Amino acid sequence: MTRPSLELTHERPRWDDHAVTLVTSEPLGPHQRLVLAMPALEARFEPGQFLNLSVPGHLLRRPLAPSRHEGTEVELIVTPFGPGTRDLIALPAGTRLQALAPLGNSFPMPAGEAALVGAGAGAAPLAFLAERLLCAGRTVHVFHGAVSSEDRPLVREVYERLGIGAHYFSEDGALGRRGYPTAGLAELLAGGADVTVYSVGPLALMRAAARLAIEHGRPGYVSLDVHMACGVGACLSCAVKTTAGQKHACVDGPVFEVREVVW
Amino acid sequence: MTRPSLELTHERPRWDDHAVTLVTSEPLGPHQRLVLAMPALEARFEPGQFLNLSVPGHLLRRPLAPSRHEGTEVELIVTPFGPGTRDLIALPAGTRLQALAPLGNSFPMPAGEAALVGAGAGAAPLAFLAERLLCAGRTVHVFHGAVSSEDRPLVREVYERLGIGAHYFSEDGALGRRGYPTAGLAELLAGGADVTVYSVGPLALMRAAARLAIEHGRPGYVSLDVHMACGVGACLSCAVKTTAGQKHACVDGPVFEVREVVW
Amino acid sequence: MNRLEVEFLGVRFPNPVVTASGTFNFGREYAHLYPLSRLGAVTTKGVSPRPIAGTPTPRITETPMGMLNAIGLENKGVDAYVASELPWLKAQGARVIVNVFGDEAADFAHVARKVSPYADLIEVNLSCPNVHGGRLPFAHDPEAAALVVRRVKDATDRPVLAKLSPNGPLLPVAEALEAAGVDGFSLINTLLGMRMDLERKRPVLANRQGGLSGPAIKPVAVRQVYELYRHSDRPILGMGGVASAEDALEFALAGARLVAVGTATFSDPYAPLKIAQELERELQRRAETWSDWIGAGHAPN
Amino acid sequence: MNRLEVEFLGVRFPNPVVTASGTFNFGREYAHLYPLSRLGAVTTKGVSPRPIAGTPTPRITETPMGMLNAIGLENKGVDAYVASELPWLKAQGARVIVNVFGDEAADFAHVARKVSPYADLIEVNLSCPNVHGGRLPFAHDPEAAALVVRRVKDATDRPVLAKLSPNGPLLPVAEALEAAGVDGFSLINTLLGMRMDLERKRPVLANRQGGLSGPAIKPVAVRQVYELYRHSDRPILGMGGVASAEDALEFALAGARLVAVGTATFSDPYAPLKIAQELERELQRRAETWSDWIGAGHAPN
Ligand SMILES: Cc1cc2nc3c(=O)[nH]c(=O)nc-3n(C[C@H](O)[C@H](O)[C@H](O)COP(=O)(O)OP(=O)(O)OC[C@H]3O[C@@H](n4cnc5c(N)ncnc54)[C@H](O)[C@@H]3O)c2cc1C
Ligand SMILES: Cc1cc2nc3c(=O)[nH]c(=O)nc-3n(C[C@H](O)[C@H](O)[C@H](O)COP(=O)(O)OP(=O)(O)OC[C@H]3O[C@@H](n4cnc5c(N)ncnc54)[C@H](O)[C@@H]3O)c2cc1C
Ligand SMILES: Cc1cc2nc3c(=O)[nH]c(=O)nc-3n(C[C@H](O)[C@H](O)[C@H](O)COP(=O)(O)O)c2cc1C
Ligand SMILES: Cc1cc2nc3c(=O)[nH]c(=O)nc-3n(C[C@H](O)[C@H](O)[C@H](O)COP(=O)(O)O)c2cc1C
Ligand code: FES
Ligand code: FES
Repeated sequence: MTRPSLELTHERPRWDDHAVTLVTSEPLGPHQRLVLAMPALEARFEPGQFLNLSVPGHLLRRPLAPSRHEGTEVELIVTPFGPGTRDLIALPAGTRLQALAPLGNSFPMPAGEAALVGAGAGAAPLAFLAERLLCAGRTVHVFHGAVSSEDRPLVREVYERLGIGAHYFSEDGALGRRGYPTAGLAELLAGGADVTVYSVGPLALMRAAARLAIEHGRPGYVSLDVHMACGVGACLSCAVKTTAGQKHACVDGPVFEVREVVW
Repeated sequence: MTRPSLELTHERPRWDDHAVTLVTSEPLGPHQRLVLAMPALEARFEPGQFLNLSVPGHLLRRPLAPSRHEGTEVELIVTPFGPGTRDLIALPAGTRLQALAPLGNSFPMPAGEAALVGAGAGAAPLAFLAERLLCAGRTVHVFHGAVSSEDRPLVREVYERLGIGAHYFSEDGALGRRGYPTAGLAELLAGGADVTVYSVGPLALMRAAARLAIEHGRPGYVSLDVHMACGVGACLSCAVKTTAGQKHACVDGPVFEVREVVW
Repeated sequence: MNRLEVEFLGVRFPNPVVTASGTFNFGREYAHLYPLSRLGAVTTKGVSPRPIAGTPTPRITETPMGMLNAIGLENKGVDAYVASELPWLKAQGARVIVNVFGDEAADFAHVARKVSPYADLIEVNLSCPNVHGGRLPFAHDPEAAALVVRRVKDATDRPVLAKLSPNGPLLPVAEALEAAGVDGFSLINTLLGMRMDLERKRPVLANRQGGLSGPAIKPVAVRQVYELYRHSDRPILGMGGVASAEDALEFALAGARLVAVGTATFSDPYAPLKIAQELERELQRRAETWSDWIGAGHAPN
Repeated sequence: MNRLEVEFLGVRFPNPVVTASGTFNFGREYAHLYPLSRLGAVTTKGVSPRPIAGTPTPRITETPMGMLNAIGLENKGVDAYVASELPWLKAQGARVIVNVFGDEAADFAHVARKVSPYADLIEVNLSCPNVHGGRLPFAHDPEAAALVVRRVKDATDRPVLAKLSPNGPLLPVAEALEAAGVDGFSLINTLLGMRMDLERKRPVLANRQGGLSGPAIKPVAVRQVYELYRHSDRPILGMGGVASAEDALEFALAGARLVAVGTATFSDPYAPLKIAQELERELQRRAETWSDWIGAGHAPN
């Protein structure tokens, strides 16, 4: 029933270091939408996979999960957090960067419907998954949470372009309903639907979504956000305690089944 | 007779940190010609003075002596040497930088004629001086040295645009006469002309030019190339042993009378 | 409400950002850019009993996000500074931390006594070699360092900071200095380092090795401040790579009550002032004060 | 003519550029990019007698031109590596340096004995804490470090390198290890450092402090290699911030016979190979060989 994420490891195309060009960089409220041209990347990103992107002036690359892969263009949604992401979103279009890609495993397809629970830039891999699911004719429920109305440009860009009627939640009620997106998930699960839960966002959100999936006996997947250096399994930075022993988010994840994670 | 460089200290306008824009960057053989727009700089550079220029990604600024100051534009000739100058000459036009300016003292005017003895980017402040001297109606003799023909684009740009018939010397005879530019200086001085000697280039060249000036009882000035951090007298990096005690090249120099330097 | 005001060993500082010794001379070079009284304080270049010419050039070179210096403690000697620079600096309304050193304990005391009328605090540079202790730096020898501090304490009524070296043992020296009556600590001084010149095939610096400073050493500095704060209740002046208000806050969390800006002043002569201004804005945004941050990174959560 | 070939303790290396322990695992992750046999050697992740889970996350964070890590020596234990990774790595045609460690001297010897069939050199990581010596790192205690080396020498016929720590005394430890029969040295390991998280108001790393590596520490590393070369005739594997052929040549001038590339591999997985290729071009241009450079920065000119 619950597909261990490790299985996916063996089907993946091998990563390489790709020269990429930043072709678009535009604000989406507090986030930034970046488009990278990756003409040399033969493989296709799967939703949940990530790349490890160089940032000029920084020693380490930054792991980022695409929100779309169309032709040779890969779209990213970046939330400025520390010095690296701040510098990244300030780069002018035309900048040449390097990206290790494609990295990590991806979200497995659901047996039935899908419930996507996200917040902030967690919407990026979820929107990519939603697009894939819609193409496959699946029913997709989206629950997105924010503090206030700051994510309006983000959700418009990533969800509304897909024609998904997403459900919005915010702490102060300025975007959608007041409250957390897990409230929407709880209602859906209470209805007894055959859904697989997917959650990407702050740890507290993913933990709450995982708890609901487990309570209702539904499969669930989260993408764990662990500090990474190499991104490819060599440095052991990204340890994750799982019920099957210690794993590493960059190669065994970032996607884990919610029952596998030692929360 | 020999004017101690220190005297100049008190006439100088105070330096500040100026926002500058790199408006042109073009190769001149192994060197690079940079033009900076410095609209906020009220003071005029004097020949021999320098600025301390930021280079993105580098902690310390780099001292550079302009070859020209026309309107709001300041011209530099930069020879790539280490990581900082290599990165500097690779910057695209349009880059915004910061420059401490104007810094240091300048070449005093000669009583009679002037003999300029240079090599490499040492031609920059010398050409600036030559321009000033020509305007003042003085006679200027230029002796420029190179290894081979690599400085042809440089001398064309800095000296020939002034209409100066410079004398070129190269170690292999590919540019001008075979030999060192001090050979030309020696001949001029042997003729007994009332010249002041100015030399900027490698230490060995400046020392040889200084020795000739002293031998012939002529005034002489060199611009000493000392590793600098602050550029303004605060860090004491740029110590110079002089007959008048220890001085600091960034504030007491970079121009020193040849008799003042403990060679 | 002044969010930046901080008291340090009985002295009130309008803000916690001071200049680092040796990177600001006696302030005269920068005084036309901004009033020196707007800085937390000016720490002077190191002052010794007699003039010192320093090492041959090159004395500095750049490294990745750092620089090496081997100035060799060049200074004009205490009498010259007492005659002109220190009275001038005090007259600017600046708080003044005078950095003192010598070849032996009596030298430190001699300088401290002479500069006291102009000093709000005395900073004792223990990283210089102990000439009578086999040229080991004082800071690497707890007993020699303690003797220096005792002599200086006897010679001045000003609070005395011991400036520690990151190249030797930290806690044993700090402990010995506490026993000797030191009032506070200042750290870190530079890390020993070297850069090679590939063309001349020898070290770039004439002195071969030099002291590494700048952002490169910040993690080492933050850790040493954190470590010292855990073991000592004396106030700390932290430094090493501070180049922004965020850096200053890192040092505060680790336990620094004041922070010094050194190498960053070479990148931007306005740096000490800008960092204080940025700090003000940042603390305003967070509705907090500088004092709230001092040592707050040690909470057990 | 192979300008890069170098002999080190009886082993021939096609080029002097090896990977640094803990930054390349056992090579499998990078083997599809280039044949591992084209590197000077692969140094493995540290191997201990039993599996170690390591520290909680976050385990790494970036600093100015450096990074901090606190992996906590996670590894699967010697038996797992002898069963699969080491035979695989040897089968790639790579030269192999196995990094070993433990809680006490007998542990080091146990691991060294088991990995010897696959090791061209054994690198003894003395920066880990000596559990029976009060958790002080072995490298800070000359006697404890010497005991480790003696036991390892007895357990293996492979040449033994001692990996030194930059956080404790250098020369006293090196001297004790020479007396214990060490064949060569490898240095530097990481510098202790810390970064603060301004939002959570605590250290970024779960372990609070970590080890600083990358270009930021290069000047410290070059100096330590230079210092050790002056005092020891054993060959040196130098490391700390190597990210280019120029960096490698700096280490050679200081006295390194081999150089390791660590953190730079995270910036660019091709870095160890590219640095070897750049070195070849650079030495060609200068009509020199790598061996000409080893220790050449010590000439008295
Ligand atoms: C698989 C994966 C996918 C991600 N996708 C996205 C995305 O699509 N959009 C987005 O905005 N963010 C994403 N993140 C988070 C993003 O990588 C971090 O915000 C970013 O690395 C922080 O770097 P910084 O320089 O701003 O912060 P700093 O704290 O200065 O970073 C310092 C170091 O810590 C690491 N680090 C710090 N925070 C994180 C973090 N939260 N996760 C991983 N490493 C961290 C950095 O990689 C860097 O090496 C993803 C993380 C992972 C693991
Ligand atoms: C007053 C003055 C005027 C100058 N004018 C020019 C000019 O017009 N054109 C030109 O090409 N060069 C000029 N130079 C030399 C130029 O500053 C150096 O070549 C440059 O600083 C080297 O930096 P780098 O990063 O390439 O080398 P690196 O060795 O990496 O520099 C590292 C550090 O050492 C300092 N440094 C290294 N070499 C020198 C040097 N020769 N002089 C001063 N500091 C040095 C740098 O400033 C930097 O702080 C001048 C130097 C001085 C002192
Ligand atoms: C050029 C230079 C000169 C210095 N001179 C002294 C000095 O005279 N006395 C002293 O105690 N520290 C001296 N230092 C050390 C600094 O005060 C400071 O401890 C160190 O540079 C770390 O701070 P930073 O990284 O902000 O520069 C000097 C540092 C530099 C860069
Ligand atoms: C993530 C990481 C893990 C490391 N693990 C080990 C280890 O297991 N054993 C060891 O001796 N050194 C270890 N080191 C230290 C490196 O081998 C090397 O000594 C140090 O990083 C300096 O080199 P660099 O600046 O090129 O990275 C590790 C370094 C890093 C960055
Ligand atoms: S990031 Fe290096 S092992 Fe996962
Ligand atoms: S460069 Fe700082 S004093 Fe001259």
